[in-house]
Amino acid sequence: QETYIPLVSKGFQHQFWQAVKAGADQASEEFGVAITFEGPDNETMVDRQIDMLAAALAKNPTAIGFAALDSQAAIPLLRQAQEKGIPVIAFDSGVDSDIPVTTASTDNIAAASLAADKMAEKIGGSGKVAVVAHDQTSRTGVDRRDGFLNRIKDKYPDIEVVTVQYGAGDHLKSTELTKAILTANPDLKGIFGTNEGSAIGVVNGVSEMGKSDLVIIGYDSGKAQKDAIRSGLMAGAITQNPVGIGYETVKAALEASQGKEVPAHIDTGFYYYDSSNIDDPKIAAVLYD
Amino acid sequence: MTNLVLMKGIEKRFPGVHALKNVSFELNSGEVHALMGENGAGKSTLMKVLSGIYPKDGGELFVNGQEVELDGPRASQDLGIGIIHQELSLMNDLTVAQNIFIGREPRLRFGRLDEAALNARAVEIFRSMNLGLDPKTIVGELTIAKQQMVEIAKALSYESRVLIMDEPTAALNDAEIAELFTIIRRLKADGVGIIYISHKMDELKQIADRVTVMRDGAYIGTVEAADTPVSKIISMMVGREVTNDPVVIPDLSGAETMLEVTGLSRGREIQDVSFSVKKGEILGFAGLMGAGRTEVARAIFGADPRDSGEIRVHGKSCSISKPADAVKAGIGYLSEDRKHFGLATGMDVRTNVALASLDRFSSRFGVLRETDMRKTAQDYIGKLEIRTPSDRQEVRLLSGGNQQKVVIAKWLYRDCDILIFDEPTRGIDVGAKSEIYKLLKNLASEGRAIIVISSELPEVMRLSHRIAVMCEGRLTGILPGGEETTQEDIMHLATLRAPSMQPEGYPQ
Amino acid sequence: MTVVNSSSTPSLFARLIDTGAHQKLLAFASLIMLLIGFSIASPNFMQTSNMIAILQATSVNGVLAVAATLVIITGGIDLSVGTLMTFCAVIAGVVLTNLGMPLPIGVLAAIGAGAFCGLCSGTFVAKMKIPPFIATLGMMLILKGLSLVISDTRPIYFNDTPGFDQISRGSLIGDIFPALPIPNGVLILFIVALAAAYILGRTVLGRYTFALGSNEEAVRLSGVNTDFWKMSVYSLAGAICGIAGILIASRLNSAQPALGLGYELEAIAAVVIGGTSLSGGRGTVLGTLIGALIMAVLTNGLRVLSVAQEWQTVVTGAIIILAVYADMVRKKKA
Amino acid sequence: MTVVNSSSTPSLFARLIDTGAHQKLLAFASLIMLLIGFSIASPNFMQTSNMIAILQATSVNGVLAVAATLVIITGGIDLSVGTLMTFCAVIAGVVLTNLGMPLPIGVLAAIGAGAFCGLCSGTFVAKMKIPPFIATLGMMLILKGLSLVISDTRPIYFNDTPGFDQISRGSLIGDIFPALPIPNGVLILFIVALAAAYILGRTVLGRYTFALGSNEEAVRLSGVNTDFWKMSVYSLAGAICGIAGILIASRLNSAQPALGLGYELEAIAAVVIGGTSLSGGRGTVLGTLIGALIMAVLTNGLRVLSVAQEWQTVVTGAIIILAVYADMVRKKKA
Ligand SMILES: Nc1ncnc2c1ncn2[C@@H]1O[C@H](COP(=O)(O)OP(=O)(O)OP(=O)(O)O)[C@@H](O)[C@H]1O
Ligand SMILES: Nc1ncnc2c1ncn2[C@@H]1O[C@H](COP(=O)(O)OP(=O)(O)OP(=O)(O)O)[C@@H](O)[C@H]1O
Ligand SMILES: [Mg+2]
Ligand SMILES: [Mg+2]
Repeated sequence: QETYIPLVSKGFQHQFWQAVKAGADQASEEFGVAITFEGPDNETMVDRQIDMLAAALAKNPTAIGFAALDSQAAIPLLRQAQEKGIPVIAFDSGVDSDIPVTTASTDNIAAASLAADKMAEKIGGSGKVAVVAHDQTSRTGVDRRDGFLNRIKDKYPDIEVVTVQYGAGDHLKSTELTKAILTANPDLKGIFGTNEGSAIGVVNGVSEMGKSDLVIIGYDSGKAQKDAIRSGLMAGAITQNPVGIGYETVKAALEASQGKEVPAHIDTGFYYYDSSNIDDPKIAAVLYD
Repeated sequence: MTNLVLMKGIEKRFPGVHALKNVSFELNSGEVHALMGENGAGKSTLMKVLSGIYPKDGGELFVNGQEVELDGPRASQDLGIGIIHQELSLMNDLTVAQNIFIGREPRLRFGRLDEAALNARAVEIFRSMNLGLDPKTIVGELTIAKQQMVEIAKALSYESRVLIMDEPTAALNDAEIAELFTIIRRLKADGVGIIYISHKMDELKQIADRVTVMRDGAYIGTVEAADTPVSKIISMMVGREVTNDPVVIPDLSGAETMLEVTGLSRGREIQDVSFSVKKGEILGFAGLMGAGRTEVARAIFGADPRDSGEIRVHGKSCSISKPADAVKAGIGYLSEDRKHFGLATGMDVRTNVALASLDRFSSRFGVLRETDMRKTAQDYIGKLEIRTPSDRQEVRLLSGGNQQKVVIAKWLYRDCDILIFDEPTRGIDVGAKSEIYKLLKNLASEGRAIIVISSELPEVMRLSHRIAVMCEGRLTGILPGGEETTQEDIMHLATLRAPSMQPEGYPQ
Repeated sequence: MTVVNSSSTPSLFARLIDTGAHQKLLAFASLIMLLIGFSIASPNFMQTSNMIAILQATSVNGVLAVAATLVIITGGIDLSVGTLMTFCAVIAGVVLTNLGMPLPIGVLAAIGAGAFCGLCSGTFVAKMKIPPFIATLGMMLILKGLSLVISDTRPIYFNDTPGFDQISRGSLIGDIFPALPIPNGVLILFIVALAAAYILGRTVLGRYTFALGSNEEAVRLSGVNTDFWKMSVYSLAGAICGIAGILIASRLNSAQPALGLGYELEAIAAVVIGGTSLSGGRGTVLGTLIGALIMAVLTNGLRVLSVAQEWQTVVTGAIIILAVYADMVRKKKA
Repeated sequence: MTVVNSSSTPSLFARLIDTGAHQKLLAFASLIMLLIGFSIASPNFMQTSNMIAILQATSVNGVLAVAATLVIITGGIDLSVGTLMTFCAVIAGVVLTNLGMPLPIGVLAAIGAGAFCGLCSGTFVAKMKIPPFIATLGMMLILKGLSLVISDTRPIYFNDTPGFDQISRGSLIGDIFPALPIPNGVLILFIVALAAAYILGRTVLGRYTFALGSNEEAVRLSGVNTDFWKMSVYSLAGAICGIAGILIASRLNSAQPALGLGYELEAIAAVVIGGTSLSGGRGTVLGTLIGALIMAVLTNGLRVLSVAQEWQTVVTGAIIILAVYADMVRKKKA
């Protein structure tokens, strides 16, 4: 029987998830396994993800990769997988359970803290900043927002985060809300966009308002974000290693199904990049278009 | 004895229309009081005030000698006032019985319905009306005539002390009207007061005790029905004399055959119908309710599909599969159901008049010439005496008869060679009726072929050069028009259920 | 009992569901065709566990679609079903987890909250004459926001309420017939559907639901308090959304405050695929159930076939159109 | 010219926009009240730059709402406007970036693709008699999937097409009157709205659009080829969505294939707030513009006031209901 590993992710259309998929595809070719990659339209659709997981289990796969939108919700199905002897690999974020054999993920809180440090550095340690986040309730949205906010609160008492607004990662919505933030806060010094759509929206909004002295810190990559960093519109961005996440997930899944030992946690890492190191081979390898 | 109903100095205004001006009306128990007037005179409006649908702007209203204020239909129902509306107001998706007892369903405990009792009570009412109708039929599937019967049954089911009938017979044939009159007489004997609105003058003598006439929203007078000549009532209504010329049958032996239908069939509704109409001829179609005349007209017009049959216009075979094809071939069809099939009621008079001929009002790029449209509409408003504040008035705000005139104007302007009029005078007042008759005759003498479908035998006889009679989907015969054909001849063919057919003459 | 007899007096079940006896349930054929098609295409599809997964996927959407059916038959539309479901789930979370009340109170609170919100929508529509589309769009947004406010934008977990997750996930049927582990959520869907069909077909409320959609003015002219009945229908629909809230909360063992957007279109699609007319006056609960099943089978089947996700969407759209088209053709023939 | 005279021949502009002369544009008052309210609440609100930001935020949604208006007046509904916009943007991306064609061809391709997809929806509705809700829901899903397929689930950038971003972001007006830097996107919205109002009020197509919504059967029985006209309306609406696709692509300087879901409800909301009836037969483009502006002012104002996101949603929902309610009350009085 063919080796088949479905990956049930948190999303599908966003560039980040497409990059994860690219990594998984790469591994599937390298190891000669069949994979599928699926995710709901947005990160609120917890029950839709559960249905996807159920359909994946119906196919009697060799192993499953799973990026839980909500860990608790999936536990009965994960238990079912365990009973059938199908190893589960968590990716992107962990599952509060001992069922997954390993987790391949980025520490979003630490990554967002780094973004806060960079922001503080660029604006000189004081002033007003804002956050354009992609989601108010999802794990990644909450972690990146709170990672940023908590670091500012703990370490930079002179920096005030005037507002956090949510644009669902929609480029246009994020653009409009950036403009509203700028209208309300003419003296704003910097904005942090928590994913690709948010970051691009911030760049668009700032340039449409004709501002040039604003510090923008982004997240993830993509062509537009890379261009913005090269042209100086964006000061810099955090990138995870989505291709690595995809690759490692498939690899670990395969090894687990073969009974091999896998590490309990695979940290795929994150990096801060700006115009100075964007072409650095180590950075360029984790960026995607 | 106190009046059952007494209305004094009633006023009602709509935007741009002073619909009721100081109108008075009284009704005694056990009497049938006819309310007459031209289209738009304000009859329906007065009755809507009485039944609590419109609040009155002024005047006093007494029921059983008590002054009352009606704050809704329920209040009027509670006072024992029932109404049959001019425009059908039924729930098409519900069954006949469910419609009749809406709001008063027999119930079991916990809000459960007693459907068996509901149907049984409907059957009881139908029996008293001598009507064979399955209470479980969905109302939307009935013909208008049957729907009208359902409305009547519903009004009867209230067992009201006052029963308002706003043109109950507009869609009925003679047999059904006779049945209705029997019911009315019975109610009368029970002491019910009935307000009866109709444009059919011959009904007055048969049923009415007194007649009140309105004109232009004002009260004109009340007379005894028995000793007032109809012509007097008509002149009270119209303010002038109305004449009706007898039918003159032209010699059409040399005229070209304009429309020829052979072997038209569809299921059980239309069975092998063949006939032809000549240039300049008016062919009348008579028959009982459900005889299939409307079906034939719709099939010719392409509104419904047909199983077989050939349609030749000017001798050439036409493949008509949709109404647009028929209009292109020069056939126009004025439907019997203006509200559903004739008018875009939410749009203004101007657009409705032009609806079948918008292409004539537009430039090459599809831009409309609004001024021309206005002129045309105003022209027809004048010609047909359509009562409307302006050509921009929404059609749904016109009185029923005036709506009908708008549909007629639409087809007159379209100027088709062959015109099929299905119940063209339904709900139209005497004055306008004779205008329409004149119009149809003129159209024929201008060289058009006219088909008139009518459930009123006098109308068919007054207009037709030849009379086609249908029964149960078959054409049972074609009679000559004029003096030599009697109502009895037509009724004989209309009830000829045996499958024998002899065109042009009497069956054996 | 002879054959003739059984056809002239249909079983209680058949009568309950077929509220408009004349409406043929043609969507059924599309469902069967889909099932056969997927079974042939994939051996994994027709497993008991997958059939149960499909039923379970139907349960929440099915209950929402039943609620939407009621409102649609009155000639209205309800865009708030999805976020109302979430709101009720959050209310249950607050009552059970934050306030620590016993399970039945939480369930009642959710259903009550649903009925109350439905009553609000109904009031907007009936009393304030706001078009249903706008009234329920407004409610959708209000409830979406309130769910976040009440839950403090965090999921509320039901770990302290033992048995809560069994409401949807447990299987009473499976306890009796171990071969048929149909989850309680599915059972609840069927009970809700039966109750709704009963109400529609057998009670005064149901009668007025159809009558309102058919010709509201005529009903009003018959002296019926149309406002009252309309508000009742919206409240009932709201209460049913409350049940859906309990179902989804139980299935996820948590109240997810951001969930629910987009569910309204899916529910309405199920209603329309099931043959209910958006202009009101006609419709059946059984049709809606079949519509919801068609959607669930389609989604699941394409996944089991491992169709690429972007093509799944395309095929779903095409099949929805085709299924309704097939209905139209069959209806014409019938 | 006497008063009577001037009322019977209103100015060309007034006549162009007010296709149903009797329909008063009452939503306007709500808009003014919102503007005044926000100005008082925040000194930053009434800046030129913010007003322009609001106009620009209206542009895409406004164009979509104009498209939706046409279809809604026929008595239909178009759920595909959002994903069709995206699809057209992707088509423009493929033609301009992947194939390297010149700018005008890309624009025409997008509009042509929109018209074609509209024609498909129109055919489903008119010829196949599929309810518009289902036909356009199916199209919405099909186009959503196709956008991902064609773009290979990646954004397509327009960096190689100089001037493309100026279509929406540049300001011809600003070049002439530097004090009034109104972006071209807003200009395009107004041109589209004027053209649509002209078509609705002055042409055969427009007259049939209203007539179809008023009583389709009566129009058909008047010998009008209703199918043809209905398909034309859907095509026109599709072409307008194509323009919206160009606008959004130009604004983001990229075609984002995953965007567009949810835009349909916002567009339809703008239409209904603007006084167009969802049951067809009546409506104005000016009303729709005002509806779209109300939505944009509301969103912007709440953000400028830094209202917490969850409360923004609640307030938006409440104000939408209130705005329409205020209309109802004023209409009754009038
Ligand atoms: N809701 C309304 N708004 C505006 N005008 C109205 C309204 N209802 C009736 N009218 C007008 O009031 C006048 C009286 O109408 P009504 O329906 O009472 O006439 P009618 O005597 O019943 O005529 P018909 O014999 O044609 O039915 C007409 O000019 C009509 O256009
Ligand atoms: N919409 C419909 N649904 C079902 N049956 C119909 C429908 N319309 C007409 N029929 C049936 O078709 C037959 C022919 O009706 P049609 O309306 O053609 O008769 P008609 O001679 O024009 O009579 P009327 O005076 O009622 O107009 C009747 O048996 C009628 O009940
Ligand atoms: Mg009248
Ligand atoms: Mg007839």
